[in-house]
Parts: sequence; structure tokens; C-alpha cells
Amino acid sequence: MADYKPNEMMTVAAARALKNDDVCFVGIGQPSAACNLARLTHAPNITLIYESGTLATKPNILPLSIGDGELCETALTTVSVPEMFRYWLQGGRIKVGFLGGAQIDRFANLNTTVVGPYDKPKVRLPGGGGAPEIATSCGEIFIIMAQGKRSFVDKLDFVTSIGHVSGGDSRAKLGVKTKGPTKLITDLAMLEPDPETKEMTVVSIHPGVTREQIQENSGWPIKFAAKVGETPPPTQRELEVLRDLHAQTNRAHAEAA
Amino acid sequence: MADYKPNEMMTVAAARALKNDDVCFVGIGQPSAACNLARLTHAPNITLIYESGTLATKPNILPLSIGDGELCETALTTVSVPEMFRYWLQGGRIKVGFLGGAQIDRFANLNTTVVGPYDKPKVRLPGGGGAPEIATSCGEIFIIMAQGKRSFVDKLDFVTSIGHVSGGDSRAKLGVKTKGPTKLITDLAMLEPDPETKEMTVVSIHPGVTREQIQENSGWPIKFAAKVGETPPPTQRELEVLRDLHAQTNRAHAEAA
Amino acid sequence: MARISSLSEAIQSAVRDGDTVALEGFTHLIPHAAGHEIVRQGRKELTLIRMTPDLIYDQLIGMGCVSRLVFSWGGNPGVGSLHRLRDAIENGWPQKLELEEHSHAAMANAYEAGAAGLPCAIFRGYIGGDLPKVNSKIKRVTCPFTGEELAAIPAHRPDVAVIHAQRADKAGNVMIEGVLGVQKEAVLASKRSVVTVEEIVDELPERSLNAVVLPHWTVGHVVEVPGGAWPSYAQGYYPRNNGFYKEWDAISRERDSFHTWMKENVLSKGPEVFAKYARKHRMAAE
Amino acid sequence: MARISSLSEAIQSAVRDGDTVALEGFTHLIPHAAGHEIVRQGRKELTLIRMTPDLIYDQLIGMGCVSRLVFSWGGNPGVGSLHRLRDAIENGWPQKLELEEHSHAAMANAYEAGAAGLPCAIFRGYIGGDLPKVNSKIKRVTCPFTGEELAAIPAHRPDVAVIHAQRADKAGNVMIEGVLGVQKEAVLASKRSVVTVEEIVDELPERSLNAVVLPHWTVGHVVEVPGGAWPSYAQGYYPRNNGFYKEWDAISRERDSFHTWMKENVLSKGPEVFAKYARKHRMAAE
Repeated sequence: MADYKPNEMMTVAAARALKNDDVCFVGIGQPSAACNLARLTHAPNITLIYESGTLATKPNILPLSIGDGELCETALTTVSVPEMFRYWLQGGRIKVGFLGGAQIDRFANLNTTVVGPYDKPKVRLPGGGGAPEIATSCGEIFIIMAQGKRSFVDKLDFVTSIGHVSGGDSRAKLGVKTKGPTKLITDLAMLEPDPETKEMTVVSIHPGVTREQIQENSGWPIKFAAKVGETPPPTQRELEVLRDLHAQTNRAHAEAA
Repeated sequence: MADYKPNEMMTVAAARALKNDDVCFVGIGQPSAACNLARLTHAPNITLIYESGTLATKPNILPLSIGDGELCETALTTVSVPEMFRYWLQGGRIKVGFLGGAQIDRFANLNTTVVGPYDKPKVRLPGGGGAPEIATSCGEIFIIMAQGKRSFVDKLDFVTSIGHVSGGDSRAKLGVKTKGPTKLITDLAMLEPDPETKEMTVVSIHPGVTREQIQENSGWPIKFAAKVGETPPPTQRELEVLRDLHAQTNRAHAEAA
Repeated sequence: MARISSLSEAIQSAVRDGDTVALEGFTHLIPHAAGHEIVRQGRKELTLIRMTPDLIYDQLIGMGCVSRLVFSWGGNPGVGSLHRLRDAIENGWPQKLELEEHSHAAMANAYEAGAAGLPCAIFRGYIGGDLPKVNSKIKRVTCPFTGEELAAIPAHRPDVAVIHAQRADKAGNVMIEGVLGVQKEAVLASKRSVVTVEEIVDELPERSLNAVVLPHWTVGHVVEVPGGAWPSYAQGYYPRNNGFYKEWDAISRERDSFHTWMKENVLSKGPEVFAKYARKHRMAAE
Repeated sequence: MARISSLSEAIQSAVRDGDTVALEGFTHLIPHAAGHEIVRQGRKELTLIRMTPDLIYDQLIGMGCVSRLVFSWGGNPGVGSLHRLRDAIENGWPQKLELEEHSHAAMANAYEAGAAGLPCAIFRGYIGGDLPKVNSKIKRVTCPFTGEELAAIPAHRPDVAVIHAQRADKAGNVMIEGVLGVQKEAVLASKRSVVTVEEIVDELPERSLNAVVLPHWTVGHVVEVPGGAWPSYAQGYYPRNNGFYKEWDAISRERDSFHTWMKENVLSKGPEVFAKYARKHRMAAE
């Protein structure tokens, strides 16, 4: 088995969740790496959309920001940002939205706004950006986040974008027709919503990780599915492509400086 | 004085009403001829916009329809029709709108919908098209229409687009902030709204036309301003340019057949 | 997901009796060949939507395919009346035609809202005129910030959009250039779509970073029908045949002459007749 | 009406103390040179609007020009926090910063509505989250046809829009290509505007029949500032300097290092310093 980092396992697991015919709204960072890894391995025809307006883009290096020139140059076309949010996102044309955040709770609601009170924050985070409407307009949501007591919390300081709200049918009761978070991919495990309670539940554990580790890195008593699998480790090819993508990206970003 | 037709006088008089820095929403037919005559004579930098989305177009021949290729090829750029009606017309970026119609009343309200009752029309006309919002969104409106008892009527069968409504401040009371019809150019005379009553009032009579003729061709007792001028006849150059434009247009339209 | 097919397959699978269909085109790129195929396949009880119903709608109405029309300007541009449309409204021939009449601004906003997935559109319009008196779909909404009353209309959500475009690639990505009308919005607002194109190419030309493209996964059937917009035009391919628009006035004036023309030119022919109009001429932007 | 002028004239005449200003740019074409000129001219009590406030807003905030920020995502993309923005919010340094916080969808719709001359925008959004609890500008409107509750927000109507574009012609028609962001909408929504461009050319290139162009009569000041978007980029001219975005993290972390940098690179310099970043490289669409 190849030697790899938990972070690489997380990116690879996220990439595998994507299919060749998916239309995917991509955020910067881990989601962008996962989506492009999928495109460069098992899903060559996946459609990647960045909120800067680039439709069906095929970057050779990972963008540092959501609107790098590389995205536009390799896109089928680029639309204005109002059009992106109106015709494409709100229009219901995106199947999978990828989100991350600073804090997540057991129902996969996310906080990217503040740590502490809104009016007197301990840490002011960047804010919601596209997330509030990505969370409700995309067919389903994949969340990619490294685990830890500070990020997997019992109660969010601020609900920037909703997941399964307070569980059960509470999301649907708000009039939202999309599925919400169907996968939460961490550096330790894969979680999916319980069919009834909608609480995010461990369905697969990454190789070498224990249940105790997962619990220690979560701020609530974590649920495990009746049948928990082991995530297949990254293949040699997955690691090569991912590392190559990062290497090319680092070279390109250094050159530009 | 050159020999000319009443129709030519009408087009020339309408063209003269336009200024070099006007931004003008152009309808097909008489308005298009007038606007392009202005552009080819005293107003070379006039900005002409057709509702098909062509911004700042400079056609060499008159289009038969609102979206001929000639308009697009000679335009600064061409936007979608939703953008045209949202950003450009509703956005308040058009100074002068040009309208005509099948029927007009003394307050320059227009009917282009039906003759007779709406549900059982004697003559079904094409309908409003852009007119209802052109009438309220453009800074001011010029109307160009040949006179006659059937078109200059006491009461419209249908109000497709408003002028000064029932006169006085009735237009402003509807919440409309634009000026409405400031000029009505006919084949016999030029009319402008009375400052108080807003009834369209003859301010200038075309050469050789009598007050009686104007009255005979109107379905209501026509008002004349205290001081009524005589419209200067078309100049040789105006006629030449107009006829040349029409000749080129006819040649081009015949070729295309 | 785009599927490249023949015109008869595309219309058969996408357009059903009783459907709400938008064959759009604003002077430019009017899908005449696709409209003829709908006539040939004898569709009935259609609700047609279009800002500017012209010759192809006159033909569909005169052939008895249509029971309802949603529109804002119905005429032969620069020529005069649509005689078949008038005959249907004024005399109920060949059948009664129900109207839902709007302004251009309303129609454009309704398509835009449909493309944006909204249930309705709001805009500043319909002030003081009579259209709201004869169209119950026109309502008012109050701006919660200024108190201004705005016009509200339901979004257009056709069952099918039918458009013509210059080019598609083999994956079914469709590129439109020139006078754009509301075609992109019509396709995005519709459940299904048929796009006829002048040509299917290996790769779309690199026209602009912001070219108007409908990605393949937003498009239904893609059909190559060279000349398929004639007598309308395809920018970069062939000009509008203004002469035929003028001729149509005489052809369509009487029911008999109309039927004779339709029999000869539509019912007994196929989409291949459009090929003779197809050609490629120099483009302003090339 | 477009007027071609110098940057200092343009900012002097268009941007006043207390104004609401949108310096827009979505990664691409961020008007850094114009932002520096606002700092140099010492504007105060500005309300800044922007979807994605980044380095130039960090600089304006850190220099005490800003009392209020309307935004949806404030960070150094791919790098981390904006330290000057955080210092203002968390510690009130150099002055208290009032926030009006939105989502991207809300901001994009608010610009779109402003460009369209509407008082408000409606969209499907702000469902279930906490932003409506801390932003009183977020209201609800009921669709009169379906009963669906939609989010409503006031249109953005800035006093001034400041953008950077690739080219203008001598009449002041401005062409934008690539990642378009909300710049066209921002200019159309604003009372006044300043557009810096890489170059003023005799005639705009014939890029596309549907090129994104702001006609001269919709534009205020047009200023040639080659390199004026740096460290952001101008598609077709120079790439984004990702390295500087990373460096900014260290420069801006402490008040002292920030001030030193600003004094050296902004206060004691003029827009001509940007010229060294200007170059023209091959464009995908050329």
C-alpha cells in the first residue's frame, strides 16, 4: 500500500464520489482538488462549474482563487456572475455542490461566518459567499472537511448554510426540495445522513483509523452505521495524479509571483 | 422648393426632432427611416437601439424587421432581448422612444391591439410589442403617424400604451416619472402637449396644409397653439438622403428575395 | 443530455399533442424547418408561446395545430397582418384561438424568470394600459423596501423549446451568435428542447471567451438542418429573405392559396428542402 | 457620457467622502490602481460594496477610508484571512466597521436589479440560515401565482462604480472579456463611474457580435492605467500574481508592517507604478 497523508485520503475519497456525468459546482481548495482529480482519473467528462461564471472548465493547474484565468481559458464559455447564480445555480442545473466550512454540526449545517457572537466575534471568518444558496439549490451536497473538536461542534456559532437543519423532515418543511448533504468526507471517515434522523453517520472508515479517533475529533457523540466499511486506500495512480496536480499548481503559482 | 410627398415631410420633420447626442429606441417603418435620416444628416453620432438587442447600430439600408442582420453587423454590440428590456429600457438608459399606432387620441394614448371589442375584434392588429413599457420607460416619446379619421379618434378601442392618459397630471399620478409624448409628428403638422391640459396641440403646420385639413383628418376638435408656425419644407439634401436610403433598401430587399 | 437525431425523431419524441411549445427566434434564427415538421406530424391542441409570432406561427395556426397563443406582437414585420392568425381570432378558422396577450417586456421577463427557476417575474410595466384588463395573469407585487407597485407575471415554463442555432459540436454544445432574442432563456426554461443547427462541427470555433453557448447537458435533441431558419436568417450563413416575407402576404391572404402552398411546400416535402437556402457568407466578426 | 481623464482627476471628481462605492472585480480585473488613488486622496466614511472584498478593500479599510461594508465573502482567496478587515471588525481598528452581510446570490441579484432600474430583487434564497437574523435588509415577498415565499433585497444603487477593463476606444466604449463578474451591472447600477483600462485604442477589436461592451454614454471617467489590476489579472494582458496574494498575508498581519508597505508602495507613488506589470500575452480566444 502506498504511503499517503490523511488529507490525500480525504481528497481521493471525495473524488471517487463523483461520476462522469455529474455537473458540479466547485469551491476553492479541497473541493477543487477533488473535482479535478476525478476529472483526471475516472470521470473525464465531468462538468465543473466555478462560481466566477466558468462553465465546463478543465484547468491544468488548480486555481488559487475562484476566478483564475486558467479556469476561463479552459472553459466551454464564461457567463456573468448574475447569470451564474440565476440561470445556473437557482435554475436547478447543478447536480452536486461541494462545500466546506469552519464548523459543522451533526446535521451538516455549516458555519463560515464567525466564531463567537456575530456582533463581537472572536474570529471573523470570510462569510457565506455562495454557500447559502448552493446548499439549497444543488441537487445534493458533498462536504469535505478535516475533523477536529473545533470544527465538528455540538452547536454552531452561526448557521451560514443549512444541511439537514434539525434533522428528520425539518429541511423539507422549509420548502427546500433538494437532498442536502448526502456525503461528508473527512480525513478519517465517510459519513452519510441516517435515512430517518438525517444525522450524519459514519458509513466507512479510512484505513488505519479507529472509531475512537473519529469520536475524539468530534464535538458530539458520533453515530456509526450498522454496517461500517473500510475506505479503500488511494491507489498508486490516484496519488500520482493528485500529487502531480499539486506540484504543477505550486510551480505555476511560484512562477507568477 | 423641392417637390415632396406628405409622408416625406413627416419623416423629415421627425428626423429634425432628433439630436446628435440622443439615445433612441427605434421602431420599424417610419421611426426607423426618421432616425436613420437624422443619423445620415445632422445627427451623425445619434445612438440608435432596436429592441432586438442591437446597441448603437448604423444600418446602411433600412431593416424590414426589427432584427435584420444589417442591424447586428453594424452595431457596437448586440445583447439578449431580456437584457434589452431590463438593463436598457427599464434601466432608464433610453432618452427618446419612437412610437406609432393604428389609433391615437387627443392625449396621445395609442392603440395597436384591436379595432372593435377585444373579444370579438373587427380587425385584430399585431399588438403592443414593446410599446407599453417604451411609453413609460423612455425619457420622452415621439409619435409619428399619418392623420385620418380612422386613426385620430375621439376614443380608443383599446389602450395599448399610455400617453398623457386623461390629461393634466393623470400620467404622473400613475407613478410614471417620464415625460411621455412630447411630439406628435403627422403628415400635416407637428403637435405638442399643452403645458396644462396635456392635450396634443398643433404648434406647426406643414407647408401648404390648412387648419381645416388638419381638423378634417382628426376625430376630435383639434386645438391650435396661440402661436402656430410653419414647418420648414424638406431641404434638397434631406430629400436626397431619404430617397437614397429608401432606394438602397428596396434594392437590397429585392435582391434577397 | 443532448442527443443528435433526425428532425422527425426529435419532433416525435419531444413535442406531444396538447403541449406548450415555444418556437422562439427574434427575426433571426426562426426554426422554420422544425415548425414544418410539427405541421407534418399533425400535432393538435398546442399552446404556442412566442414574443413575435410570425410566418411559422401563421402556418401552424392555419393548419389547425394550435388552440392557444401566448404572445406580445403578432404580425408580418414590416409587411402587415398575419392573415391566418387574424382568421383564427376574428372568425375562429380553422379553430378558435385563445389568447394570452402580453407586452414584450413581460414576455422577455417571463422567459428570464423561467430560465432562472423562479415562479414569477417582477418588472416595472403595464402601467395604465388595457392589457391587464384582458389578461388575468398580470398581477401586482409591492416592493417591500420602497412601496412601489411592480407588475408580476408567471414565469414561462414551456414543455418544449424549439430553436435554430448556427452550430453545435458533436457533444451537443450549441453556439448562438448575433441577434440572440430569448432563445437561450427559452431552452433553459423548458422541460425538453429541440435545437436545429446549420452545422454540427467537431469543435465550436473559438469565437470569444464569453460566447453564448448552451452546454450539452441543458439541451435535448440536436438536429443538423442546413438552411433550417429560412426565410428567416442565420448570421454568418445566409441573409433574411425579405422578399418571401412580402410574398407571404399574398400566399396567406386566402384559405385556399394558403392550403395549396402548405401542401406543395410543407406536407409533401421534408427538411431537406431547406438545404438549398443554406450557404455561408462572410461574417462581420470574422 | 464618457470622459477620458487622468486617474487623480477621475477619482477627485467621482468619489466623495461618505459615498457608497463599489470597486468590483471577481478575482479578475480588480481595480487596484484606482483603489490606491482613493487611499492617496484620503477619502473618508465610505460605504464599500463588493461581493468579494479582498486585498484592495483590506487596504482601504486599514487606511481608515471605510465606515461600512456591504459584502458576501471577505477573504484572501486560497490564502486565508484579510487581517485589516478582521482587525476592523474584531477590534474596531482604525475605526469601527459596520457590516451589511449577504450571500453571493443576493449580491449578484442586487446588482442585477440595480442595473435593471428596479427597487428590489427577488430570488430563491436565504432559507433556514442565520444571515436574515443579522441583516434587516433581507425580507420576503410572496409569489402571487404559486404562493411561494421568495427572498427580497434592495437593489444596489451605488453612488460610484469603479472597475478595470481591458480596453476602451476613444469615444469611451469599454470592452470586457473573460471572467465578467458583476462589473457591467455595477456600472449600470451606479450614478457615476470610473473605468480604468489596460489601453485606449482607436477601435475596439471585432471580437464577437455579442461582445460585452459598456457604451460610452453609460460610462463616466475612462482612464488608461496599464497594469492597473495588478496583482489581480487582465485576461489577455497579464496573469494573476498569486505569489503577491500569499505575500499579502505577512504584509498585512501587523498594523506596522501594513503601514510601512502602504507608505512605500501607495502613498508615495502614483498610478504609473502599475505600468511595470502590464504586458500582453497570448489570449485563448485570439
